[in-house]
Amino acid sequence: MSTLPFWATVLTFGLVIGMAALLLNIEAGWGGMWDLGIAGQVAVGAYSYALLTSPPDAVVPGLGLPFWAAMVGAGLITMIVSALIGWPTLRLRGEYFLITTFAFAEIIRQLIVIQRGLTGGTFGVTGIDKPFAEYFLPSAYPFILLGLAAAATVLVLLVSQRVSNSTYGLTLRAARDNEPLARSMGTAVDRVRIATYALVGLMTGLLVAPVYVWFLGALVPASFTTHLTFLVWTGLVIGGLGSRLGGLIGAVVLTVASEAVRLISVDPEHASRLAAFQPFLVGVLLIVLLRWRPEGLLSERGAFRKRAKPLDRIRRDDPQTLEAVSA
Amino acid sequence: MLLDVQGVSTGYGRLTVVRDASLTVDAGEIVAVVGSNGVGKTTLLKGITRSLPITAGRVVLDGIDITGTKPNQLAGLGLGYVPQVGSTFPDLTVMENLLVSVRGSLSTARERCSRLLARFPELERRRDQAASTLSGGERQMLAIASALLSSPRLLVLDEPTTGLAPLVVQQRIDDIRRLRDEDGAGVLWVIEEHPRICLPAVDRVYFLSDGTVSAPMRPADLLEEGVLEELFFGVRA
Amino acid sequence: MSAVLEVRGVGKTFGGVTALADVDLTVSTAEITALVGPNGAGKTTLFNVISGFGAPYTGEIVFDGVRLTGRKAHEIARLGLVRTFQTPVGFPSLTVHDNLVVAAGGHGFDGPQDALLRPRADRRGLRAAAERADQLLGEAGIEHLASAYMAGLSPGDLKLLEIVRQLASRPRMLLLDEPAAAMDVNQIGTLSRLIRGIAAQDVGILVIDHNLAFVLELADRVHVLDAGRLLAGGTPEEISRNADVRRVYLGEEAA
Amino acid sequence: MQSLVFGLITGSLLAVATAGFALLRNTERFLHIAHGQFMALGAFLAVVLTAQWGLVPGVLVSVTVVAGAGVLCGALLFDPVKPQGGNVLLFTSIGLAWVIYALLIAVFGTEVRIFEVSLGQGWDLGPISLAPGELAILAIAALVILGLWLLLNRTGLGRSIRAVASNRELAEVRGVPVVRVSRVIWALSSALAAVAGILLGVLGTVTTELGWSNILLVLAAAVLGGTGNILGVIAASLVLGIVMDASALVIDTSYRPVVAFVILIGVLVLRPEGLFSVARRREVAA
Amino acid sequence: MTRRRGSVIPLLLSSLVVAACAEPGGPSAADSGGASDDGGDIVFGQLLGITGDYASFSPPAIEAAQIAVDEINEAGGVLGREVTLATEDNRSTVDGAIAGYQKLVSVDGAQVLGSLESDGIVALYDTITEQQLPTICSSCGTTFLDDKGGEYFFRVTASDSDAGLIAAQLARDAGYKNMSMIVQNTEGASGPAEVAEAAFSGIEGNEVNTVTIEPGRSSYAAEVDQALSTNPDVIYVGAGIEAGLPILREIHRRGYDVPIIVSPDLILPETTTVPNADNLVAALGAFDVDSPTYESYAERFQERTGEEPSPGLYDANNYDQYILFALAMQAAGTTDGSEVASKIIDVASAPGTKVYSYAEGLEALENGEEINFEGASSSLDMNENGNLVSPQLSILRIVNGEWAPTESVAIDSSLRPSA
Repeated sequence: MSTLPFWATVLTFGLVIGMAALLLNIEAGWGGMWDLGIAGQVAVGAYSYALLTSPPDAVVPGLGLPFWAAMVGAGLITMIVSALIGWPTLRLRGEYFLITTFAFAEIIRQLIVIQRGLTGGTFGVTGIDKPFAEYFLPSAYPFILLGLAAAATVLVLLVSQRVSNSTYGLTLRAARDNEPLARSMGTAVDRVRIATYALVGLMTGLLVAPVYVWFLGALVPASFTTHLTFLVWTGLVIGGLGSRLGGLIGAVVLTVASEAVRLISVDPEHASRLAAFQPFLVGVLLIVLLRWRPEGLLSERGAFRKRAKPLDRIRRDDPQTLEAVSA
Repeated sequence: MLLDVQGVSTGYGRLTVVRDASLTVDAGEIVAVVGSNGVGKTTLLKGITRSLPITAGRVVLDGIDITGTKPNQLAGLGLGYVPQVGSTFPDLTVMENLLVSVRGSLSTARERCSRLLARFPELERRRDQAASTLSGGERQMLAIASALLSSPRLLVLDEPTTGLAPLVVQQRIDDIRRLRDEDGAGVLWVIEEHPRICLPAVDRVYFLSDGTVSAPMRPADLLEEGVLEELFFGVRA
Repeated sequence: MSAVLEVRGVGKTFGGVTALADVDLTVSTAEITALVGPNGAGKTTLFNVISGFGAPYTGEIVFDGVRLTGRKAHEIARLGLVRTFQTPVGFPSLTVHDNLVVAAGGHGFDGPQDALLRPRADRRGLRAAAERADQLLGEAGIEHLASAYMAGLSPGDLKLLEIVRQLASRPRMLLLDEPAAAMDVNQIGTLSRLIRGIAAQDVGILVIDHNLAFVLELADRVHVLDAGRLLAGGTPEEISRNADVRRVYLGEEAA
Repeated sequence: MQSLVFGLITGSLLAVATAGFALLRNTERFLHIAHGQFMALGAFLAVVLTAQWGLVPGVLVSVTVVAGAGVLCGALLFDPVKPQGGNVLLFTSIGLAWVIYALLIAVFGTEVRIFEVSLGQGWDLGPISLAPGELAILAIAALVILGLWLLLNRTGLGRSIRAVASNRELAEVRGVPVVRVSRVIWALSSALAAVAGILLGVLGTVTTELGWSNILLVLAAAVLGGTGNILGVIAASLVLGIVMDASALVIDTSYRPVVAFVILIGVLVLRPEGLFSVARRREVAA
Repeated sequence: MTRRRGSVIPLLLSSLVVAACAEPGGPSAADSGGASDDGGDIVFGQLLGITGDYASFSPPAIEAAQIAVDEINEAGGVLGREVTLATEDNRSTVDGAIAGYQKLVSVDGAQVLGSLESDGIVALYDTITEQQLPTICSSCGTTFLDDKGGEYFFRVTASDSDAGLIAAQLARDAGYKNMSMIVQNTEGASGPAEVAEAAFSGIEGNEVNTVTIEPGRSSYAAEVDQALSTNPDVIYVGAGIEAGLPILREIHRRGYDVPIIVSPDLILPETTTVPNADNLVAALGAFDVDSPTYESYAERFQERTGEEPSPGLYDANNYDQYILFALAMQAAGTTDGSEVASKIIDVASAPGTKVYSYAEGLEALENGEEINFEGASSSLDMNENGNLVSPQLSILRIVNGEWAPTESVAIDSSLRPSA
């Protein structure tokens, strides 16, 4: 038997997490906004896409739009929701920001569960419209989906690259390093951050969420728990917070490594031990990397080397320094 | 010799702020380090009190080399330190602030603290108030009082008079003098503000500029007309 | 003499403690103005008030004919009133060059729209800012630092860059917060030359510093702040002879 | 009335869980996400051990084991990355949470476990009904919290802990053995987590998801309580518990978990320093 | 949704894709049904939640599947070939199910798919239909399959609609008028509960008070209190064990001594220990304990595990589905997915000779007879949608500390809301 379709599927999932990690990198790596609400944004995008494509007469009725229109719609909806969440949240600092985004994601998931009429509740949304499915044999579709995921990843990567090489990206990193100083240079830090939040929301709804939906084939709230958020974060931390490609590479390595375990054949009795491998791997990778290679596989300095020469390691977000500055 | 600092260099990370500093303090002596803002006075003290790594030289306290000692062992060795910033525990009451510095059984500790508080009537009145509610002068008083609890032979004070009104400054100076006279302790005292008020109380003084410690001087020399002006203002009045 | 900044009767309290009371101050572009005073006198508080950091205050501040009351820090900066900070960390994880580019890039970086929708214009802007950064590094004589990270610089270099960086945005007026702290004699000399050079280009300068020697040598006009109130004002010579100033600084009993 | 009693039970369990979390947050200065997994670990150990050795020895041994595990984790995993700041500590804790979660699955399996303890039937006390077991849970929670409060406020060790929380550098200067205190805090915090996990398990069931499903509430209570005083955390926990349970009277019960987070966000946005934080005047040095 | 299956374009496009991706010389993955008929072992796939929420169901189900496969191989295999079982964990999540499914189909070459619970299967519905992989689910109650099955999807358990109806019927027949329902907000629990609510409240004079709960809470006291506030004469608890157990205890603690109808998820040994165990009653797709199939299966299950088969764990259903696959494949004479799928209803339902084991069925098929396999869980007769025609339901109560069937009932279809 060929293992290729299996790997195609695993890789597709890896790319979904990778795209999310690239976007998270714009937000957290460059923007310093340590967002624990990714699952919430993906959920908003995914449900928007599903409900926009779902036919009006389906179990969970939707608008029956073609997939591309739904992608645009999902992007816009997620962008608006993100901006609305960002508006009160972004004024908070440090751990308060973390907790608030965390809580927002949980509220979104709970609302999806509760609002059965709109979202199908825990029953979920089925009958997802997958683009171009009718032109291909089902056994070939995993490859098509992988191709679509790869195309979406390229788009996200292009946006990420553009950001990293732009005045906006530089401003974002500057405001992360020293907010009072950035303000004193005329940067409207709050506006830049909300715009960043909105951009990440737009890209999440436009690309990440739809590909995830195609991959899943059906939506249930259980696919949008904090596990998803932590998976994306772990991918980014492994790859290197602040680097250009780290998130993508880290996420793909992480998902492929944890799914590769399926290829080890074990007695079903011991399967539960094997199944514990994925969380174990995620946890151990996080602990080990943060301890011995906190900058990840690729580092921010590596990413913006150009003319820079390495000096001693710095502590970013050093609260004392920033407090002193803002005092 | 109570404190012997020999050619010490210290700083933050790779950044050396104080270079090759040497100074001594004897028992029953008040020694001042004077210098303007940002010349490395606090850094020097942090090096001596082991909060910062020493990259060269050594520090000997009463015959014991403390270059490799942990900061929390210094109190036991007879060194009391009052840092400039964060010299109290804001969330603890006055009494608790004092109790933290005392080892041993609770009843004897309470007794010692009460005895000490008797020497500071303003603090006595506020013994059950949180330190965060004290005024700046009271806070400095509390900081000095807590440093005294370990019965230090050497007291290291980092600008204990900063930001205080001249009258209050005089009170703190009296406190410090009493330490020397009644307890026979040595005092290493960093002064930036009010040098004219403070210096007369001092036995010996070092001038610190740009991370380098001068040779010891007599305070009277510094207090001569124009010397301080030249050191501080760079002009002769 | 053209007044670029006018501070009129500014007062401010923190939880019942008076930090500033009825401060009047005028800064003109023709001369370098300095503000001195002991620790806790309220110098930095006044800077924060002027530059839009921190909570509301009483009184009125007018810059170039524009009332600053209620304006946010970045808006004030965009008017051309730019400050430096006492702790000169800059943007630690960016290179020195990038630090200057951020400052030189103008004030219009409010979001990703330009980067994504008008990439060519954005690139042009970035290139222009980079050229301005190169030029400033050259003028300050620190080209060799261009590719170093801020986090690795010495305190003196950081202090110098704190000013050079803020110059990149071509301000109308600079507020310098303790620029000479942690500098050695040579660096202070460079700093004084730099500040005079800036002042000569019709940029208003208000500097606060502890180092009286430096301030008295640099400034044309000195104000003394003590416990939130203006104690004296005048030429450096007048100030260094002023009995009140001596009392505050050296602790002499008032004669 | 009745929902007030339920809220009190929910809140007091939350308070026990949050007290340990807040202790670490205030002294080691990071959000210990794996705290929830320590709760689950304590519950699982206790389920297994009480079945073999009886209630009291089983509980004591599991609380001790969890406390020891906490100390070990603190020394081996967290201390080495402390210089890198709170965010790295936070993500190390997330990593640890995953590892403990995985080990729980691998060792205990995913089946639901229950304590063989009956809480008895409710007495009717006027408008409220309270079962002996519920009273016992309340009493244990209250005793644990009271004990913690006494420890913190009436003993030298407690003063040292509070001193470290209030000003770590100064505590070191004043001769507090900060490393040893930090070990004690880890032990204390983990033991509290275990107690909370066991009480939750007795009231409900023990599953491998116990940690994940409770950590967000613990976070919420800790943040609402502010960093100043342990009493703030307890008050915040009780308020959250009561509001969540009382919300059932006003809105559909399915919204119950949402209520806590809406409160959390509301408070954070309006009053970022926490609901019960004592306005702390900062020592101004400048 | 229109799918132009079988046209030339997909074939062309697909072969291009596959040619670009396939390992050189490797077997083409483009064959429908996943595997090519290469004469080796026949692989039966098994996708279930070894970890996650449904983990407690998987150990007996895996045992049952192995019993079925052993029986098939002892009788000489299918089409003369050995059958092997490939098991994958879906982690009780959708994305786990998708990765596991791909592994089963493309790596292991599973020719049929047996599964236990609904979540992942509903998500995979389109893919499975397109790939023409015969799929049976042994405990999917989801109403989604009520009219979607029959082509490639079949189930060997009652629908949630039936489970809901029987609850309403039980309450009605006992003469209760005022029911309070405590329902966990998950698909498996709320599906049947909605049917029950509609059916019960549809009867004149009846009142229903429904309280929704979120699992994962430390206590459910407030919710139970609200459910009891209307003084019900019967309570319905639809929840998993994690929330259900505390709820049952809480009802007792509050001193309520009324009958409690619980959903099938709660027919577990744990619930026999609650103090109000005597009040519990449940209805379940019964195991046909008198059938020879059940007797022989139960004996082997007992041998392997030392325990009795438990209706609440669906192990016999899981056994049945693999015997059905084998018989259908034998009847089709090929492993081709669509051929096999088309035979499943035939071999499970009348008309035909009733057979009670794989060996019997094999023999009958080889004699050219039509067969009707009578399973260990039920007679397995299916309608055209792949649903059981007359799910055997029995009423269970706790007798001597164990869940035991006390009587059998048929569903009163007049209760159906649509009827």
